[in-house]
Amino acid sequence: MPFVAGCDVGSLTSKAVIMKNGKIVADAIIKSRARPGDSAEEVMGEVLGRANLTQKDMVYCIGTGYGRDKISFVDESVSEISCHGKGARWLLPSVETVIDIGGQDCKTMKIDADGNVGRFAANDKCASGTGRFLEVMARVLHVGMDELGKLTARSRSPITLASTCTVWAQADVIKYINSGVPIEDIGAGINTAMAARVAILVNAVKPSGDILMTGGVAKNIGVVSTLEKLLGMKIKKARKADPQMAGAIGAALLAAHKADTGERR
Amino acid sequence: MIVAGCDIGSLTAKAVIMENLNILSTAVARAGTRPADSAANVMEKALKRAGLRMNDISHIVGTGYGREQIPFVSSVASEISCHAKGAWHVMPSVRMVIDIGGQDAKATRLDADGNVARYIYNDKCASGTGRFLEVMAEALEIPLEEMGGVGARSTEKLSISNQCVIFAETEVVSLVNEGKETADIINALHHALAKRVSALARSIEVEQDVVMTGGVAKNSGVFGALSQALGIGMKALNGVDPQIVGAMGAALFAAENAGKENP
Amino acid sequence: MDVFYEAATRVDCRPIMEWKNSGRPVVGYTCSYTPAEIFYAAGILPVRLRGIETDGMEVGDTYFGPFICSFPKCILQLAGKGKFSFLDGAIITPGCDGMRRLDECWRKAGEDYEGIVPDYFYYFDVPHKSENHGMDWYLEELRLLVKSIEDHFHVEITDEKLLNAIAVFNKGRRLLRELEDLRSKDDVVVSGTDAFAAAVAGTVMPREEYTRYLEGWLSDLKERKASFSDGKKRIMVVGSVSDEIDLFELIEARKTAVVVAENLCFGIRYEGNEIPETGDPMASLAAHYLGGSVCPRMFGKYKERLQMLKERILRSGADGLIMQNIRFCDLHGAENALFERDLEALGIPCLRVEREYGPHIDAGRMRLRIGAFLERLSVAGKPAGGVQRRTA
Amino acid sequence: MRPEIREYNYDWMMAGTLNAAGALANGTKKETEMTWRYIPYFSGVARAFINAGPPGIAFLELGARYYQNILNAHRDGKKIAATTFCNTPSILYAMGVVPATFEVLTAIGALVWKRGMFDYMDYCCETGMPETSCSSQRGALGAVLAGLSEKIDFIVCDTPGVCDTNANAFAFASAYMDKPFYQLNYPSVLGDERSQKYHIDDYKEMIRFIEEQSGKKLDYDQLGTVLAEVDKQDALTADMEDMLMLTPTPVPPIYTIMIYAGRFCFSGHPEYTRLLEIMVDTTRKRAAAGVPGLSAGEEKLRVVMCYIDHYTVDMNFYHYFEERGIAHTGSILTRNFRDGNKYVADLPGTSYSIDTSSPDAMLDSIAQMNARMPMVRSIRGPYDKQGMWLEETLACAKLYQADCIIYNGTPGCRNTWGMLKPFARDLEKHGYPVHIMNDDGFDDRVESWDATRERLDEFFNVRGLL
Ligand SMILES: Nc1ncnc2c1ncn2[C@@H]1O[C@H](COP(=O)(O)OP(=O)(O)O)[C@@H](O)[C@H]1O
Ligand SMILES: Nc1ncnc2c1ncn2[C@@H]1O[C@H](COP(=O)(O)OP(=O)(O)O)[C@@H](O)[C@H]1O
Ligand code: SF4
Ligand code: SF4
Ligand code: SF4
Repeated sequence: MPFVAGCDVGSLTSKAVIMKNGKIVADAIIKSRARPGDSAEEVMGEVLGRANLTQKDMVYCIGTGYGRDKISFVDESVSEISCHGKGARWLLPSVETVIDIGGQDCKTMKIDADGNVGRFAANDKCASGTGRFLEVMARVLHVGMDELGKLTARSRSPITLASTCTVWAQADVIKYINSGVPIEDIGAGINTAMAARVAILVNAVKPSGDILMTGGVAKNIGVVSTLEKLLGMKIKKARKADPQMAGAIGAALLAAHKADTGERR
Repeated sequence: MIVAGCDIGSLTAKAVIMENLNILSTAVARAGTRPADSAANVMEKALKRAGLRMNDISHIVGTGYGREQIPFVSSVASEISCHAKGAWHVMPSVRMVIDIGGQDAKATRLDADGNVARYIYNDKCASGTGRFLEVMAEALEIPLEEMGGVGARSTEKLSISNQCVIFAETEVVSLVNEGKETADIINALHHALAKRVSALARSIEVEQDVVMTGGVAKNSGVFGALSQALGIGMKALNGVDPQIVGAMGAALFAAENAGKENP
Repeated sequence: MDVFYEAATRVDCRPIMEWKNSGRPVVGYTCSYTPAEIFYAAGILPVRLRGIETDGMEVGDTYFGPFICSFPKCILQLAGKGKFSFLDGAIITPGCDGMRRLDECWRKAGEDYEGIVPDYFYYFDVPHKSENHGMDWYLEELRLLVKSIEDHFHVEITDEKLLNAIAVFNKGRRLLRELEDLRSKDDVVVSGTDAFAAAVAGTVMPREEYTRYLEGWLSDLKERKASFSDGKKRIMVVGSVSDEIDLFELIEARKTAVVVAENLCFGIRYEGNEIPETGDPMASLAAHYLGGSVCPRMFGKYKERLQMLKERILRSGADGLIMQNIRFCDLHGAENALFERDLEALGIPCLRVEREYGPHIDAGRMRLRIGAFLERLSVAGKPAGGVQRRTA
Repeated sequence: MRPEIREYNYDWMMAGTLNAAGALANGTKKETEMTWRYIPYFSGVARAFINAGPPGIAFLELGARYYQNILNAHRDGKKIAATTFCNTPSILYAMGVVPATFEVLTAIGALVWKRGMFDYMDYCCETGMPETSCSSQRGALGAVLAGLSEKIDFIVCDTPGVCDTNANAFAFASAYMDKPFYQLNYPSVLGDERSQKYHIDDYKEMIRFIEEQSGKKLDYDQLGTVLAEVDKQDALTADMEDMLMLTPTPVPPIYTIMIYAGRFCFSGHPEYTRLLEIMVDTTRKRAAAGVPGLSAGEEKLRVVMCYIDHYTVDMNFYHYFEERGIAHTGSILTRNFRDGNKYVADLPGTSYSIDTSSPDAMLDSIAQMNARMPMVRSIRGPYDKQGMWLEETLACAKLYQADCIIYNGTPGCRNTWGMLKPFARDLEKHGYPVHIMNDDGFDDRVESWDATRERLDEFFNVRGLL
């Protein structure tokens, strides 16, 4: 049976997945390098190593993510919106609405029973609806990404933050730190600002059915729980794999489809 | 009489100790999360260099972002006033001070007596600030101090148009992808920043002489690009580190205040 | 085609400079509510002002505030950089708030940059309604405009000259209409990028020269066999003011889409509505330019515009709509949202994006959104229950 | 939008809160304690008004009545018209229609709620209104679009030609909810014969529209009564203005908002006349007794707001002025541009007068008055043209002896931000220090009050004003 691969080169992290018969054989995630070509080589090398395979064993390989056009070894590249749709469906077959927040973009989409994307909306406004916003803020607060998410649960009165600008919000954050506001209240305020921005986008596509979050920010429990409050809906947990891998998984699934329909190289 | 100025910025903390309008010592240190600690730290450094103790200082004025949190100051003054004061002290012919720090950029016009006539901050975006360069330096994996030098080696003209720091970062990444030279990208960044700041300065009308203060003034690439964008050769503040001008202005205010208190 | 591309992508393109160098005046205008015929009748070349070829915003940002759309800012930028030095006049229209503040900003910039404000600088006050007194007001504005052109440029604008100008412009309208028809066929013989370049060129080139080229090009096109539409998705572009050829290139770059129509004020939007070549020319111009009401600055006419859009979708056989608005353009931003709501309900896929203008556009982000939209269209196939195309 | 917010009718919530606050002044101590608990977020604001004495209490009652009218409209067989603050509600009162003015509703919401109008503002964006649009409409509009307010019946808007983002909000509402829409539209000039005629033609058509929508003919007797009331109100406002001119002024900063909020809600309505009477009376007494307008006691500085005020939680902006000894001599919203008012002397042709001698005269009067409501009067044309923003601001700054001029607005205001930099530059050339506030008057997420305050402090210090 053929092996297929998906490689998702994001702005912050690069992910690769090898699949066979709809199951993950191996996956890998690395921090993205300055050049996407390098990131792709590295993460693919890593995942091939783990699976003990070579590039030649891949019948079909699809690239996605921000750097998808710079990957030399793929057969095709597909937008991450489509890949996340497919990947989300695989992670949770009942899903109808997908929220994908990566490093520099936030998208929400409706998908059909095959994981094909229907209506979608993406954040065009400000960097504050992106994972990068959280990273910058976490650094100002001197906490890790994991920990930032946990602050929401500990906070009693979150600060309100200008959700319109990362850098200016940073100025406000520094002000709050200086005036001795508890770190959990600041962190919660940051997560809330992010969630508020995402909620607007989610509602723009009229969410229905089961909702799943993919992309790295899905791991921020503060953003997720606040978003649930704002939407008044539950966000499902993906158990089959790390939600950050959804794009790469979707790419691999699309690759499998191509392989099945005989479009092998 | 010995006085001091202490400028706690978003990125760095600065201290200047002066006696009879002469600088005894200066210090610059990276600012931590707590302004009080940063202030104590940088002040200690400056005192040590001057061979003095806190008790020797008769008056200290604080300025900068964290000015309200410095425990040992006698009074505080805004950065606008301090940068103007410092620059005017060094060069009385100055009519405009452009201060680019980590968090904001400001243009200030002075009258012939060194009083602030008008000033303006960067618009709601951070793309005209030092943070812009910091983020880019990080993305390009190159030390901040080297940006000016590297940018000078540019041969190809590129342009970076995104006004947002975060989005501009992705623009930079895509230039890297396209195989563009780091020197050219950095040069483009300097010009992008200079154009934004020049719009700021021009909207309150530029008048000669113009000097640049704040940490970014140390970046020769930005200095050159800004001169070009303003269409006016900016003057260098001879022999004074532009980054400490704010702290120096604060020290000068301290001298004035101390003078008033014990004539 | 080269002529069109040159005219569409260069501020000081050859046709303008040739006109200028022959000693005839050139006047710029900012918005499609200005009747170009009046200038033509006065022997003046009307040139629609644009913001292409800017590589910074330092002049624009000096006078405009931070929350203003980048289109007028780019125009000011070019003005400040002396790129409009060929203008003998400029007409400022309150198309939208950003645009009308170009009046103050340009004049004030003129205090700092010498010689950037044309001698003839005119504020043309277009009302926001086309009924009764609105129309009267506009008509009177037209008369005042004519009078002031006559006074300033020492010319006489007679009804005869106006009717002649209308006839000349109508010819162009007919040709553009033909181009539209070609693009509506099942086999599209022209790329959207080419067609748009041709439309944009029409807003800056001397009209007779333009129609000549257009006529020649159209007859070539009619001979063409090659199809641009094979297996591609048919796209219509709507929204904020756009004269950006690159945007169309971006859409067509992946060779999975062809732009078959647009509803943009630089594009082919007034086609069809020819202006009567007899009768009172001023009244006809007013009825056409103000009564046309195709842009959201005419508040309260959403239903009419939706209807018009539906007809255009039907005619062009568009599979999907790309709705863009320049950041801070509330008018198109809000209307795009309404269009999206109402068209998606009919099964017509829509992509709504916010962006910067032209040279400041973020190509990477646009590419992702457009790419994903085209992928969506390719799985979706023909919209189920959507508008069935009227066969040409 | 948070699900819990969807559970409350917005108008009812506001009416309840304002009612409770208004009743506080007369309650027993125990009742008062109860009420404070009932309206915790509003307590800062409510205290501010209650401390302002009888006018403040009258104002709270008026606010409550405003919401109550909206709530009762349909029960009472009246139609509700959504409209803008610069469209005088007096005509609606004359025609038996209940106004719902978006900007006023947003401002009150921003003052009353702890979370401001954030949820409603954001909801508005979810429906597709651009986030970059003016927050002053977006708040109330969000509640309306979410179906949380009393249903509106039709829309009359008068900002086309003056403010796109405002006009656009109403056009959007009309298209989104499929409600009848009429726009009054203003040319870019003011004071010449042509534009005067345009105002009247346009206004007459608006009246026809309202007649059609409400099913009631305009009753000229009723209009006469309303205009007579407006006449009184104008005279009272002029008295307030005169007292604002005194140095030190006996008028507390918070009174300025009451002057215009009252006008935007109840122009031509006797309730507003009563409020003004109480205000004039109280202020006169203060003046006579030598009680300064500022709680700081000393008046150190006089400010003209060349645009709007800052309305977020707890009246921070007004307290700030009080505490620092800064006299607030009114904003662009405070003045009515009635003939004979002192500040219009320098602005020929840009004022109106009221004539109730005949139906036509009445129509002309109200049309011309409407065309001179705040903003539609002074920011319709290029700012440096006759009678427009620059001349008006300078005239006021001179007359009110301002030491400096402050701009505050919203990032959504394309119209003023489009010309603000050159405008400020020109004002500076006339010798006035100008401060541009970078916040959003209705949404303090854009800039926290702390940051706004710091910038204000800095301005006053650096420019040597305080
Ligand atoms: N363990 C974690 N906990 C919380 N958030 C995380 C974690 N790991 C990553 N993130 C968030 O995910 C973002 C990166 O998401 P990712 O999908 O990898 O982006 P991209 O695909 O653009 O590279 C980071 O900016 C960060 O905000
Ligand atoms: N040696 C250097 N060379 C070039 N740029 C520098 C150097 N040191 C600091 N900078 C720039 O100066 C900025 C900090 O300026 P500074 O005036 O210290 O800011 P703040 O007062 O806000 O802390 C940094 O963001 C960086 O861009
Ligand atoms: S406001 Fe901030 S986050 Fe937004 S575009 Fe500007 S720098 Fe970027
Ligand atoms: S979109 Fe409308 S208002 Fe804007 S420039 Fe075009 S025609 Fe004018
Ligand atoms: S001018 Fe500005 S603040 Fe006033 S109504 Fe318009 S958008 Fe709102």
